[in-house]
Order: sequence, then C-alpha cells, then structure tokens
Amino acid sequence: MMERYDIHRSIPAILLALLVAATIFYAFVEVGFGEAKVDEEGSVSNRFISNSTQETGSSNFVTAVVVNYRGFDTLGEVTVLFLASAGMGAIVSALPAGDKRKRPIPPSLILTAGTRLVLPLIILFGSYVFVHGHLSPGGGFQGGVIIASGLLLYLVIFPEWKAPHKALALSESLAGLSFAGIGIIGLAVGGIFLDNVISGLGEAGMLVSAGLIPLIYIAIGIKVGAEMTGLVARMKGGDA
Amino acid sequence: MIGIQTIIGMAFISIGLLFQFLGALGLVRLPDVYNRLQAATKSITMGAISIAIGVGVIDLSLLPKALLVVIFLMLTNPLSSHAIARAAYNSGVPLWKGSVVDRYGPALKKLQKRRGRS
Amino acid sequence: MVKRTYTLLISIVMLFIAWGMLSSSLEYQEWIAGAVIALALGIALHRLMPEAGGGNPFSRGLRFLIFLIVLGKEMVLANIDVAYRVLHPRMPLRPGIVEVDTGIKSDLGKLFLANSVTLTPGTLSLDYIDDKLYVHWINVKGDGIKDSIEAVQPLRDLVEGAFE
Amino acid sequence: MEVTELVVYGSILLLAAVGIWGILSRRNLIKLILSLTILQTAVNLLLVSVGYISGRSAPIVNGDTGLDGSPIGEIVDPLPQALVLTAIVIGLATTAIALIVAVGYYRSTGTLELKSWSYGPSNEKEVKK
Repeated sequence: MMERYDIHRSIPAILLALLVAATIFYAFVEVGFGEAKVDEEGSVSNRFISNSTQETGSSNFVTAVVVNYRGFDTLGEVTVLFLASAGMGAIVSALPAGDKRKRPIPPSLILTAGTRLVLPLIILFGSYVFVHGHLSPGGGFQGGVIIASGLLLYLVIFPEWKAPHKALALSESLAGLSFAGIGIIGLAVGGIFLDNVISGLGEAGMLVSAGLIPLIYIAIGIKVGAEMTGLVARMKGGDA
Repeated sequence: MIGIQTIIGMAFISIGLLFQFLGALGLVRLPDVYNRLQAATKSITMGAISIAIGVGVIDLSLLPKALLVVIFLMLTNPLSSHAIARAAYNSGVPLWKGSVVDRYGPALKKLQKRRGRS
Repeated sequence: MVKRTYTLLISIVMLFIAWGMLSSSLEYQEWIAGAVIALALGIALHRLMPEAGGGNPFSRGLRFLIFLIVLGKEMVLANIDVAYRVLHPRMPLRPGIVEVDTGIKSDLGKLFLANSVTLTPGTLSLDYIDDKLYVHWINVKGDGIKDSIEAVQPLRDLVEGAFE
Repeated sequence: MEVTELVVYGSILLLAAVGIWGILSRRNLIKLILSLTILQTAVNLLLVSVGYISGRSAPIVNGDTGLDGSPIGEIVDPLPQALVLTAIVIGLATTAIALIVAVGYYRSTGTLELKSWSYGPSNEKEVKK
C-alpha cells in the first residue's frame, strides 16, 4: 500500500522537528566545537589520558575506558544484549506461524561457491578485529558483529541452513561465564571486580600486552558473534 | 617537497577517480539494467582497486592491507553484480529492444518446468 | 580423501597469508596468533570451502599467477572499452545473452571463470544452468550462437590450467 | 564558525529533524523504526562531536607517539567515544526488539501499517472501508 502524503500530520511534525533542531542548536552552540576542554586539571578525561597507558597497558584509550575503568558497565551492556536476544526468542516462540510463501529461486552456483570461499575470510577478519581491540580501532563488539554479518550472508545464500541454536547458546554462555570469571579473578587477587591484575605483562603496543583486556575482548567478541547470529536466524522466522 | 612516491600514488588515485566517473556516466547513459551493470561493475571495481593501490603506494606500511582489499574487491564485486543481474532477469526486467539474442530465457523456462515436475 | 586434505592445507595457508596481510607486521606474536587462528578456522571450515583440484601445486600456482596477470591486463582493456562505449556519441551496442559451453567442471573453476568473465571487456556472467554459462555480451559477434565461446576467451584456458 | 563545525552540526540537526519528523508522521512500522535509528545516529554524532578537539589525533598510542606522530597527550577526548560505543549497543538491542515486534504485528494482521492507532480526520474513511 502506498503511503499517502498526509498534510494534517506532516505540518505539526515538521514544526516540532524544527523546534527540536533549534533547541539542540541553541544548547550546543555555546559548548565550543573543537575546544580543548580536557586539559583542565581534575577532569575525568584528563585523568584517563594521562594515566591509562601506565595503568592498563592498552594503546587504545577507548578500549581502556570501556573494558577496564568501566568494565562492570560493559558487563551490564553485554547482559542487555543477551536479554534482547532471549526476549526475541521468547516473542518468536509465541508468534503465529508465518504464511508459507512460494519457494524462492535457489541461488546460483556462482553465489554459493563464492560464499563458501569468502565466509572463512570474513570470520578471520572479525577475529582480527577483536584480537587487536587494545591496539587498533575496533574490539569485541565490532568483531562479533563482523562475524555475525558473515553468517548472515551464509543464511541468505543457503536458506535451508538451520542455525545451530544449541551450539550458539553454549558458546555464548561459556564466553559470558569467562567474562564474569575474569572479573572474579580480579576480585580474588586485587580485591576489585575486573581489576587488571596482570597489566604490567608485555610491552605496550605488542599483541600480548594490556593484561586481561584482550582476553575480555575475545570473550565479548565470541559472545556478541553468537548472539547476533542467533538473533538474525530468529528474525528469519519459520523454525526458530 | 613532494616525493616521487606521493606523485605515483596520486596518479593512481586520479586514474581511479576517472574510472569511477566513467562508470557513473555509463550508469546514466546506457539503455538497460544489464548494460548499465556492465559499465558499473568494471569501472567501479577498477576505480576502487586503483584508489586502494594509490593509498598503499603513498604509505607503504598500508600496502599489504590495500592488496587484501584489492583481492576482496575482485572476489566479491563481480559476485554482487551477478546477483543483481540474475535477480533482475528472474523478476522480469526486459532486455533492451536493440538486443540481438537471448538464450537465457528459454533455458530458464526449461529449468523451471523440470523443477516443477520433480 | 586426498583432495580433502589438500583443500584443508590450502585453506589454512590462505587464511594465514590473509592474516599476515591484515596485520602487516613482523612481530612473532602476530604470526603465532595468526597461525593458531588460521589453523582453528581452517579445521572448522574446510568442509565448506570449494574443493581444489589435484595435481602439482607449484605449476598450478604458477598458472594462477599468469591468470592474475592476464586478468589485470584484461581489466584495464575492459575499462578502456567501457570508456569508448560510454563516451561515443552513438554508443555502439549490440547486446544479447549467449550460452557458452565452457567445459569446466570444478566449483572453484566455475567461480573464477564467472568472476573473470564479469571483469573482462564487454561481458557479464548471468547464471550457470547444467554446466552452461549464460553471459550478457555487450557486442555480440555473429548471431551469438555459433561463436559464443569467444565471449569467455582468453581466460577460459587459463582457468582450466589453474583449477581443473 | 569553521567549515568543519558547520558540516558536523548541520548534519546533526538535519538527522535529528528527519528522525523526529519521521517518527511523528509515518505510519509504516519499518519506517518508524528507521526514523528511530536515524535519531539515534544524530544523538551519537552529537556526543562524539562534543569530545572532538581540533587538530588532535585519534585516542590511540602508536609506540611513543600518537597515530600521526604527534606527542602522546595530543588526542581527542576518549570518554564520549566509549559512551557512544555503549549507546550503539543498547540502540541495537532496542532496534532488534522493535523489529521482532514488527514481525509479530505483520504475522497477526498481515500489514505493517498502524491503522487503528492513527488519528485525525483523514483516517475515518479507511476505517469505514
């Protein structure tokens, strides 16, 4: 059904949108774009910038903040993602079954062979991104989503493929457990949950450095990859 | 002082941009989906590859990554254009009226008949 | 069985080289991590990879290199061809879809043939039905039925040498 | 006002306006969810741009210098970027839930249009029909 252009609804909507845009402009034009606000003594960012390389050993400041200083928050974030995935599973199982439409045209040989050749490379790239989370842009969430996008490609090309939900759930919970377990190691040794107890290990800038941060990011990568794959497979519908 | 490396890299990037422009022009000028895809795929693959190599030449530490991008583009870009062309044909987009021959339509019909029977 | 082992080895080496290009560093830690990940992914996913043909890997690799060089040359020619057709005021087109009996059997060979056909001048691969490749050809020679093998020359022989 | 500032703030305002307009005036569920993600993008862009400092490099150390060879302290503020990373993940979770609700709506009603929830004089004809 084509959506009609509805003047009664659009004019107030446009006015409200312009009002909000004007408010944002008015509020943020005073902030000062591109000014060095972090150099003030005692600001949180300044504390992170000047100390985090020594304290965590991570070359990437964003990773140091996300996984070390706010690691507990990240654990909550991963939990939110897990809840979304579980909630989707619950909703899908309660839905009425979709109408069985006519079978789509099967993919050609070129596409299937190409997918089979490219998929391992995509998964390798995803692993590269989450293994190098403490050295370069990227990390567990991004790498996990790259892996899931590769499996989404596989799901599109081979529609008959049943996602192995049991294995996905197993790897997801094992990864989540190891995240929490690393946190408890910190609690046991350093007295703080998720304390980076071996931060001195390795030289900054090398692959083996930054203590527990790469381990946590690997766990997050596996967990996010498994969750996203399950989420996409459920979205496909049918037999979830 | 601009080094010779930068000049070569910039030359590669300029050639790539030229090819990209020609591909976009072909997308506008050529008559039907299949002819347009021909121009778009070839020019845009070549243009992107040329730009990647140019970046790799300017900063040599990026060259291996640029080559990996080149390999990936050469592997996946033809695949996507093939998928678009096939989907267009299967959903009934006609060939340009000046086309001389179409051997695919009859073969596809035969295949569908066979699939429907089995 | 021999072919499977061969595919496994090839895929591990391919993944390892890809890792090396991604990290582009000479640190031994990177290479160890790459070896571990390539090994794991190769063992887990080698059943998925299209099977490589048997035969002497070195002559095959050499032929693959020649294939890549010719492909590069053809890509440049293809772009000049596109430029000529697009910039010509009357646009010399004689398009059509032709059927080519390529005679290539392996999945990998078919994939590389189809991809290279798309990148060579004037042709775009559409589909494989019963081992016959259907090619959209922008400049059909003759009536498009007898001489259709010309659409996939000269890369067909190179693909056959490298993958069959 | 520099060109960068104009471009960044201009795109933020444009995205926010488009998102709000879409949420208020569209009735198709998929378009609603798209508008929501556009609005999220605007907010994320706003947060990152607050942490931007002109002339400084990305918050990553490469050996003894920053990524572009500047001294170590010369980086932009990493804190908003970490915050936005969290915001993106949470936004993704909400989008996923919204999409599955849309799938359920489609399966039970056979359409993605929010007919019975809409208001205004232009809809009564449709209801009668």
